[in-house]
Amino acid sequence: MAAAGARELKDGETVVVGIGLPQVACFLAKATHAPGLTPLLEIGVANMQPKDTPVGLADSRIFYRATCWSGFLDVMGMNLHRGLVDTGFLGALEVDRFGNINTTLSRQGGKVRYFNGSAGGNDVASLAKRVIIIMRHERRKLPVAVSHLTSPGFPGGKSRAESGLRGGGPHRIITDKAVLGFDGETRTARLISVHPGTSFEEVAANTGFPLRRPDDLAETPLPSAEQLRILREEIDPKSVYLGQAI
Amino acid sequence: MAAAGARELKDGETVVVGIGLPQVACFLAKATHAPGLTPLLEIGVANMQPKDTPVGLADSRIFYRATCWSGFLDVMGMNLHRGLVDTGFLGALEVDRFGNINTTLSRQGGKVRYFNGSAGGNDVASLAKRVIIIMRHERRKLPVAVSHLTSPGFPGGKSRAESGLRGGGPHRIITDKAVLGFDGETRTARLISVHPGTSFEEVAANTGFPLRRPDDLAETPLPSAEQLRILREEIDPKSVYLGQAI
Amino acid sequence: MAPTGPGEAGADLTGKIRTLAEVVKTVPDGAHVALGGFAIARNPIAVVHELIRRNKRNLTLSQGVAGLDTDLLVGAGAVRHLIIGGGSLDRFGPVHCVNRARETGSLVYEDWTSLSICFRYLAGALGLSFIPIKSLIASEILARLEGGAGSDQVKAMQCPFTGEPYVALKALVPDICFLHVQIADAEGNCRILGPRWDNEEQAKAAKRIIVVAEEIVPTDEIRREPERTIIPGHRVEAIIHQPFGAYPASVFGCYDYDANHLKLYVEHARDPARVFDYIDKYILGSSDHWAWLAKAADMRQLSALKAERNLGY
Amino acid sequence: MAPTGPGEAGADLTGKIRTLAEVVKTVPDGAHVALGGFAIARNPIAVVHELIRRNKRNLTLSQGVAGLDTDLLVGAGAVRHLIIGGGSLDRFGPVHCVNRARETGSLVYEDWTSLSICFRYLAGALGLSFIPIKSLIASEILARLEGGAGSDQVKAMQCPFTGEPYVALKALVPDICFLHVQIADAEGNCRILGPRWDNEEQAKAAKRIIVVAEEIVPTDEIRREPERTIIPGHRVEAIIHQPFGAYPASVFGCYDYDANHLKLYVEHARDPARVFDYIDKYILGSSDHWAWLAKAADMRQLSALKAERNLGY
Repeated sequence: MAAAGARELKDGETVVVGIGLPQVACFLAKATHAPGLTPLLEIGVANMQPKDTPVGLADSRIFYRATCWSGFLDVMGMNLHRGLVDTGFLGALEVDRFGNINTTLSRQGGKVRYFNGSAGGNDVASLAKRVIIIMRHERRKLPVAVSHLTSPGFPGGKSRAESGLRGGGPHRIITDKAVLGFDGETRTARLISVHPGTSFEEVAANTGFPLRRPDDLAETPLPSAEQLRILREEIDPKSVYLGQAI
Repeated sequence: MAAAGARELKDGETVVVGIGLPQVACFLAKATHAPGLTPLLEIGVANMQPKDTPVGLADSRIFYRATCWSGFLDVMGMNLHRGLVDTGFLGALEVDRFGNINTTLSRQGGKVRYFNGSAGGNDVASLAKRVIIIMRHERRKLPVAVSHLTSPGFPGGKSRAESGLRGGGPHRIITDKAVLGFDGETRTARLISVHPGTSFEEVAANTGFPLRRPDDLAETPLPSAEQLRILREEIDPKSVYLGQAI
Repeated sequence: MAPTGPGEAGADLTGKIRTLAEVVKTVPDGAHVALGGFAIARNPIAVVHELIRRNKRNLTLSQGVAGLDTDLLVGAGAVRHLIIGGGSLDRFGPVHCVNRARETGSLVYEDWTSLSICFRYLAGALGLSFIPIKSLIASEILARLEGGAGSDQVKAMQCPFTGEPYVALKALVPDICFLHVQIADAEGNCRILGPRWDNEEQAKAAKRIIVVAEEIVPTDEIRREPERTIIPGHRVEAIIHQPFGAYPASVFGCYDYDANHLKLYVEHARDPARVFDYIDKYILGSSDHWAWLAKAADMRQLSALKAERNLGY
Repeated sequence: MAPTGPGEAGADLTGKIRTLAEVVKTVPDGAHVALGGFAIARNPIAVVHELIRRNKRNLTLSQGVAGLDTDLLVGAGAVRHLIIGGGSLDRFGPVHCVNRARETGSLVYEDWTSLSICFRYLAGALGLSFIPIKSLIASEILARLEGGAGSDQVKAMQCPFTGEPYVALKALVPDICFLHVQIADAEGNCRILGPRWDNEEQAKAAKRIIVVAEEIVPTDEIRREPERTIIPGHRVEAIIHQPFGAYPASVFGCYDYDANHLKLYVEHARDPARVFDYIDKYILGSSDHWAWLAKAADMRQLSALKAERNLGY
């Protein structure tokens, strides 16, 4: 997942990351093909060099040795809202076929359970040039329609412009089983590649919305030995984020 | 003029000052009855302790030893536009009977000459709770109507609310001959006091708009010996701003 | 021109340094309180505890990303109306009390986003009654605000020049902002070390700013680097000097969060019955913040949390 | 997690450090250029001289309070459209070239106010196509904008919530901002010492940011106090290292203005014929900024202007 995420980032880009795999993907890209990448944290951080094991966005370990400490207004206002963020990484409770994201609540048998809500999620989804969603691949987490549309992908299958949205919307969903993109016309999620060791059938069976088998279904490239080394030795030596899901 | 200006300021107030007499008036008040006064400069300065002889707002001498260096957005946005500035001092090329200020141009026989324009002047006039104008008393500088309405007093004699203006508008015109205020109903300038050594007749003859002799015409109090000492020894030992016009 | 003005020696010449108890007494029930914390960082915990001790009720509470501070106040039943962009205790868990209150409908809530809350504070700080934004559009967040407690706070609008669609947000103007900072002087000039999230806009939007500072420095020190002053003193009503005032949350450059105590809190917070055990024991059972610190941790534990000079945590 | 990323040694790993000539070549005639100076402080004089040497034409120029930088460019005939909030050379005099150009109608001009220009940059920086303001109302400034070159930049509007009258301002988005700062690193991270007027909003509103720095420091130094970074490096296209780059204007903490040279400039600027003598002799007659410094002042004079450590001027 981290390697697949890193692969989507080009050198020189500006990227809003969160804690965990997005951060790992970003630093993997920065340590390999994209040294000029600028990672931003929504709280007001640019170009940090995280240390030890941060527990979240507010942990001093994640904003260690940044080159700028500012605030929401700089990072989310003067970068994201200004249209200058190339890629925003987001996690999700649920993502539906149009790339709409739910981070607010779950419904189980009429009972509503609340979660963290948007924080900067809706802002990133609304405003970044492209959004990459990183999440575990489970049928209930990839429904036809989200229980609560916290952060817009292509709501109602409409174009971003038609919805009045500024950013480019969802670009990839990267899971522990596959990489999905979005169809330019129907704006529904489509399979791009399945990870080694899984299959189209397994991915489709674990996806709540219908997936077509593409004619050119690819296998997600494995991380290179050098990528693995960097991940294991430099970025996440304690295997806090990676587990098996590199 | 400095003493008359200082007299208008209450302890604890927030005051936007400019270079010259406004600054002198403010520091005289701060050194005497209003130690808790906060002087602000529009460029982004709070509570400075000017040193030597600044040549203008951008001179490092005027913002020496401030307690905050920020920018327009803080001082003019988050103080003035927010409605938190008690008093704004302004100078003027011309001020008319409604307290409208011209700092943009003069017309002499059909020929237009341009001056500095507004800078923060219109912002202060539009937004401060009250405005004090400090200027030399000359007939041509106090016309019935300004040649160019740069900064609004009570345009057309209308109330500030009727004009859609937020701040309270002009409160005093302090000149080297007199102190003027504004009539609550007609919103025209009226004489409050004449300085010692001049007279109603002299003031009226040197004012371009009509002035009534008030029933209770007062003489402007002289600066106290202590005020004079502070002005001459501490605030302006080189007599740069004061000349004869204390 | 000779220096004038008070505060040279760092003495409290402006009379703004107050105790926690003095300040919290002046918070009326029903006030709109804004808290400067983010998740588990720089939360004004000392203030929150005292608000709970004084049994404040019916507060409106706003915050960009609700953290330990808000979760405690909601858990204690002090909040009637919640206005937040999100909520988290980072990896220690969700804001259980906040989430439960939303589930049971025990308070009125408005869910926003971090940037829309920041823009609303920015508008308040600038004295604008509204500000446009391109977030929220086509989301259920907006639909719920329009159909609920935020119905008079959002409105679809178009740019008068380009016709581009925006959501107009109403300015957010808290009655009181409680801001926890590392450094302040007796006049209230504040430095914030590390990222500042929406602290500047939030504080300057509020009618009253109350600062809790880890350290009070002489005004002379402030005058040496005035670029670092984020909140100028004339905006600040009162300064409370409270070392470890955000404990068990972290304050960059001063001390780290206390992972053990946060785990203990979350264990209590996830259970509606046990929240009150926590509040009773640790908050109501402590007469003030010093007593709370003595109860929650000993000097050895607090010393272990002290920030390393080079790391800042 | 181990540190990653370039720029540790202050070496130009990002390739952003350029010469004045390289950068100014990339400014197209007709571009909208924003200058970061205020009156006679932190004006990007080195850039302005090079723009004049390269005979740039038809520029649109915006600035909060026009100073020496803008007066020179207007005097040289490089500007077609001027967008300013005011203008001054402090006590050295008015901006003679700017005022004369307005009098003779030799350029298109929009007169605004300091705050309205700042709000317009703020809107540009935030990606808002407009922003409301309570300045300008009921003034001839507004009437002239509405009836002149600013007619599509202002519009009366009401708050969608309160009905309060505002003037809507169109965002100002310069093509290039030239910002003079005291300290930058090779990645473009900038510190500004002293007051910042509208520098942050102006620079961040621009499509391209070019920084002229008195001093280049290692990125390690920037990482020691990241709170002081006003413009983050990823926004900056190029950094020009030019000591005394604002001379004869002042740069707080580095050097004072040169009163003698400013008087000499104003004597020339007040006379339309003599402006060109000044430009010919000092600007066109110098191959670059070092040559200009050698012509205008000797080392003894420049040393006399050097800021005293404690005063900053």
